[in-house]
Amino acid sequence: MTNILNISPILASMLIVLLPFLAFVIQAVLGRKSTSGIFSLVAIVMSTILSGFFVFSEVWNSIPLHADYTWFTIGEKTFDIGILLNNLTVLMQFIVCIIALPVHIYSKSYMKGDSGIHRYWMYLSLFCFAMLGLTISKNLLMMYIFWELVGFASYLLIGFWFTKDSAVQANKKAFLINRIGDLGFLIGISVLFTTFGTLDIVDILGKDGLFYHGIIDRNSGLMTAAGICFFLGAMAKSAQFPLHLWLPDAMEGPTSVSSLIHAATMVAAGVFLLSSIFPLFNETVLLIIAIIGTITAITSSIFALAQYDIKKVLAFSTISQLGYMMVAVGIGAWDAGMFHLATHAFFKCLLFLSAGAVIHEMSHLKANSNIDFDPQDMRNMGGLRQYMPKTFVLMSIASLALAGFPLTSGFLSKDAIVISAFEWALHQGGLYLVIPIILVIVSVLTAFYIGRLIFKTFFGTLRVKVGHEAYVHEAPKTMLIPLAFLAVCSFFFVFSLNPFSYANASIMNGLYVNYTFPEIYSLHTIIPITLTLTALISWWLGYNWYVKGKYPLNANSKLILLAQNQFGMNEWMMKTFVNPTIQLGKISFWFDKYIVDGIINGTSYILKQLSNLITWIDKYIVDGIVNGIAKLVYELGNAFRFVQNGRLQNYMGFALTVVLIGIIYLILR
Amino acid sequence: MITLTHFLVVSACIFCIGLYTVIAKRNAIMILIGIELMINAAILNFVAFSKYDKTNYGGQVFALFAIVLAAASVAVGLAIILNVYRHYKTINPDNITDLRD
Amino acid sequence: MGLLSLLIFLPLIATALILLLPASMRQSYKYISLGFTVVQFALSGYLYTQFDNTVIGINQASGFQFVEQLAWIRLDLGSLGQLEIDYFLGVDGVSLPLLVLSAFVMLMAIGASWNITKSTKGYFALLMLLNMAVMGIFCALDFFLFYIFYEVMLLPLYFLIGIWGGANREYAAIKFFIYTLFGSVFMLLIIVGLYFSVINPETDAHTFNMLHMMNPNNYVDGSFFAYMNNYYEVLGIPARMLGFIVLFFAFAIKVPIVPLHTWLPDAHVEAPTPVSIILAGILLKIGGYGIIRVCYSIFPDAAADANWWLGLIGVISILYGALNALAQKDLKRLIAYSSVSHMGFVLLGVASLTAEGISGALFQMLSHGFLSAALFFLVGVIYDRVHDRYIYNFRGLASHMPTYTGFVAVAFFASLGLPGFSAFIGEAFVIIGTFNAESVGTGIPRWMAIAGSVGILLSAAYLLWTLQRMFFGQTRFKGGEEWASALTDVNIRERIILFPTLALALLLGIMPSLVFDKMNATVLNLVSLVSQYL
Amino acid sequence: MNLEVFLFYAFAMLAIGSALLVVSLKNTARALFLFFITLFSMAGLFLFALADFVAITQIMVYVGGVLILMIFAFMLSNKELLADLQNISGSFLSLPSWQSVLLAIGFFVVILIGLKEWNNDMPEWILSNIKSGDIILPNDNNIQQLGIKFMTQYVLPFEVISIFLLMALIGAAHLSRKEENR
Repeated sequence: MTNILNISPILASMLIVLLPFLAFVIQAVLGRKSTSGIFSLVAIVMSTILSGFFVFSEVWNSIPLHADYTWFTIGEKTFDIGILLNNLTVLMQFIVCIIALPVHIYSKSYMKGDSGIHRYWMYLSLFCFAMLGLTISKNLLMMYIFWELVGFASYLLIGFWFTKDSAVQANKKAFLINRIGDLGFLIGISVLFTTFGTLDIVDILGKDGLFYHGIIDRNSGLMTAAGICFFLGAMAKSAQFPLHLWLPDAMEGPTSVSSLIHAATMVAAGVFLLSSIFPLFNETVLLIIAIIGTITAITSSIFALAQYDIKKVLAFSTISQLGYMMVAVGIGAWDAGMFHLATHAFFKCLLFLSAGAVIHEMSHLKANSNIDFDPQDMRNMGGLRQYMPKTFVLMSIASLALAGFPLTSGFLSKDAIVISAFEWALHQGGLYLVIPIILVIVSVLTAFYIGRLIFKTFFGTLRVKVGHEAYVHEAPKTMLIPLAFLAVCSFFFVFSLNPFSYANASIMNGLYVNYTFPEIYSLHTIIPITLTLTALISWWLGYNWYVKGKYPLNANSKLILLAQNQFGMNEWMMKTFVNPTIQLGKISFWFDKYIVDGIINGTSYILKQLSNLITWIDKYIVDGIVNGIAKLVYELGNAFRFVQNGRLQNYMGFALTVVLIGIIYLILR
Repeated sequence: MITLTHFLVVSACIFCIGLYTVIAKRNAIMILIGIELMINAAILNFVAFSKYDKTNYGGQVFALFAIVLAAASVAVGLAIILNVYRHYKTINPDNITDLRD
Repeated sequence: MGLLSLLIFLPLIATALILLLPASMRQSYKYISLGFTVVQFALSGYLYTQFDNTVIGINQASGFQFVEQLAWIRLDLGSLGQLEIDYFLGVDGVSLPLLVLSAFVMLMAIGASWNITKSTKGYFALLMLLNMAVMGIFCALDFFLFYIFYEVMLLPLYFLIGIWGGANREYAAIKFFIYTLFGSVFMLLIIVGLYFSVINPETDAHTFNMLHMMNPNNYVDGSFFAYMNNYYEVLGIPARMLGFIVLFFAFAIKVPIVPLHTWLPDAHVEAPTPVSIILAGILLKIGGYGIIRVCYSIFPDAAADANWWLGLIGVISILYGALNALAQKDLKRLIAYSSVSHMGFVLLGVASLTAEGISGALFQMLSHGFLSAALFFLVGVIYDRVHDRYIYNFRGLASHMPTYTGFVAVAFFASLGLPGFSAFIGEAFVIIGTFNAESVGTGIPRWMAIAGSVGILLSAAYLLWTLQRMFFGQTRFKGGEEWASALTDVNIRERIILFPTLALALLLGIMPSLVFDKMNATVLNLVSLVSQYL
Repeated sequence: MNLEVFLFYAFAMLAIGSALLVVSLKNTARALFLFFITLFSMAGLFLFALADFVAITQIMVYVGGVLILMIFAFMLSNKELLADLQNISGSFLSLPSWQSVLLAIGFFVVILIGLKEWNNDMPEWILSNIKSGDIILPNDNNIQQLGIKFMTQYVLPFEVISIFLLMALIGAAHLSRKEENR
């Protein structure tokens, strides 16, 4: 096909990025006139086709390609727009396309009838543009630009229903927390720029790059700082503890958006970034990454246990899985991380979309009854299996994949991470073992909470009593087909022909990484079996608790409330960072108004008073002397006025008197 | 022997009386009389000095001139007084104070 | 008559024309102003296309383009020698973009003045006078000429704020005037000092030519500002450092820096919308331009010594301005404080003395010129309609005025540094350049870059918070139905003004080379000029 | 003391005494008649100065012209004048008469002092004329001499004076003319 159309992968990848942008522009220009989303759909379909046939198939497992176009020059440094196509980037791009496509189709019916749908399509295309651009950026500056644009698109989509206060709070929070990460990214870029004088990934990290010439000491403080800064960026975007707070709130956006952006693609960008620049990281940074990843995984799985909102469970689950990926990067097995990213993208997207279908129906139910209830609250659901059997099946497949059940894709990728973690920990020895053990616990918890979700939603009977069960029915075809597609992709055969070993997975081979630790074969059997067994036990427990109603715990116990509340981290965040900042702002304004400006106004007041004083002196003393003399002369003149009385004789008398005096003077002289 | 000094002393007396009249009298005609007195005093001086100037007779000539002028001045002065009287209905110079400030 | 003279004095013709026309033709004033400004903008565009990117500017007469040099004042001062003042104009990579920016912002300001009804004759005449002065400042290469334009600029602004301003306008106008005059009066002293220190090598006469002032060889040995044998001190500060500090403060008041910024919020809040646009779009740039053209070029040795402090002031301005903006409840005041914050980046970038930092700073000036002008215009839109701009009096404007909200959102995101818009390029390269400074050894530590980047975060915080408070949520106005009917969406005229502005911000964000290509050679020359003293 | 000296003193006393009476009388009519006496005695004094023609002219012009004129004027200003003359009262702002007296006496003293000084230092021409005997003697024909002088040496002043006199008379007539349009 390439020969027929003669499109080079570089050009194709550019088209892939630009098509959604074009759709965005057209949609933005048309505005409300176009609500069908046809431009976005066409764009993403074409992008997917291009990505599959002209880029992925061309570049995967063959020579990496890259191209540079001069962008601008500052001083003597030239910045390029570069496209880098290697296994990692084309894989990522393909994943984004292949996830975005079903989400688009799904949205078509899911968002039907929304008054702002034209905006929805616009934002969605913008997001696709940014995300696809991010994947193939060769230049870190360019990557940063797309990185922020992704955040911006996410901001727009979270706040899509902008009349809802919680939504606009959430999108502000998301953007600001992401901004913290962005600053890390920017500082990281600055470090690299000051060290290498360029931001080109190939020039820095490529086979002939500066990095391998050994000029730069990877363990230097500056490089550690750079690593931590980049990781900070990734932390924010990939919702790592403690910057994960925005993600649960981001569920305020439409569910289709959550599935695409906040489950499959954007949040994975952090992992992708770390994988792209992996050689930069030294031992210290990697250890930090691993530790943060572990903490994230365990805390958010605990939080997930106690959530009632169906989307929040999935959100915490996403965070927890992202923690897994981070651990994979941290232990040096970033190929496993990327593998998990790929598999996770599919089944998590599927989970969200299914949940979306459920919420969709519950909202219908709410709209058709007069009872006010939260359509996302699992406490109102139950027994939906009867009404939505297909959805139930599809969601179950996704849940199994999430829990890492054999034959699913999740089994392969999760095992890859856990096993590698054990191998790494055993190689390092000592306390490092805590990390893989925690990962196992997380795995069990994962199985439990996803089981809880399924049991609470689909088993039993509908808890909200409306008497209009008839309104709950299967999702429409346009929603089910994408779901089905994603469900197929959640099985092992998409990634590896061997259902029990990740070693043969094409992604793992494609992204081949030299591990720093030896392989331990026994683990490859022990771990999967352990994980599967524990998952089964947890499901049995969950079934007993939630379906059979033998719930042994107090739902209002402090611990559960605390977990539901994320250990009060949001409040703590508000108390420690947000409020003090606002307070600081107020204080500084007070300072500005009363001290800085006060000094100015005070000075002017003093000057005014001084000038008043001088005016007084001028008026009453300086001018007073002048006026006094004038007054004296006046009074004197007034006193002599009687001389001028018009009487001739008087004049004459005076004249003669003066003459007489004069003569006397002359005589006496 | 009547010396020049005698004449001069008499003339001084007449002059001072005229001066007093001019200043002190509240009647325009009396003022005119005062002026005449002073002129007469002057004429007396002219005449007295004339005695010592036989060649020119300057003193007597000018005495004559002065008499004539005095007559003219009286004529004009009286005309003025009459006019003033017509205008102000008084010839008391105290009441004619248009030059006052 | 050269192109630059034409550019400068075109508005003066407009002023004369407006003043000559009888009041019965008052409708024509705005069209006259608009026409002349359009011609001016076209002319500046022509200059832009004719500009040769390779010439290096700054301290060499041959590095300037469109040069016009005429002997202006020649006066024999006896024992003091010959007084030599030239009419000397020219542009280089620093001034050219600012020239284009000024013409553009003027165009915007005239567009924003369309509905002015209060004594239009004086208004447009003053506006055109201001236009002339601003153009002159960016072109003048003779210090005396520069100073004249600098002072001429104050007068129309004083009246524009003082007559056409808001409730507290006299206070603001006087505050603005005194502040600026305070700076420039001391500047005059330094100008005179420089005059007596510098001689024109060709004629051996003292000169006001700035380019001669930039050459150390032209200084008389032992004179007040001499490089060699200079033992002058004032209060223990060496004379050259003193000159630098005084000039710096003169321009820094304009920038403005903390703590000399308090005229800015008052002036902005009280000024009518077009004047706010000019203030933010052009006036603040004159400060930055002056620091580069005058402080750094004439006193490079002092600049090299003082740049740590400048960087510090820049960082303080960034953070302080941002924190203040966070506490504002008046939308216009918020934007005024955000200007303080954004202009802090300019100072930081210039202080970094790296090519990236200075280019970033210049770019930030341009970008802030467009964006703050657009922001003030946007504030003007709602103020025109309901005469209120208190943030908490509005809520949910997005549903009520969707297009307006769209413009506001774009302008907000552009000015908080969203990639793709010009502000991002400016801020990012200031941060990168500042970070790089320690490696180059210009004496700016890295923590300043990091502290500066916190300003980017804060700017996102206050702008997004405002967006949330004013535009999102359920629609609710303080003025109720009356406001709801008054608050119509942006009209055609406003769109015509806003769209090109934001499009330009976008264009520059995507193709920064449009500007960087013009200024690269100049910036490199500036860096080499200063860095030899490091 | 011979008769000449006695007569001189008598005429001097008469002139001074009558003049004093003129100024001290409140009745203007009486004063005017007393003024006759003064003028006569002045004419007598002129005789002692060997100016007989001047004395005659004095009597003719003054007594025959001026005084008659004054009496006419006095009578023309109507009789209210007489009442007006009665209430002579030194008003506050006017110069009280004692001041005038003081002034007059002051002048008199000054003149006397001047005379005394002058006596010690007579002008040169008087002394030389006395020495050369070029002085008028009682037996000289003064009138003839004056006539010759007027027509020769003093002809110009004489003519000027006549014209002046004419002007003064015309002026006086014009001034005292009754104006109808007032």
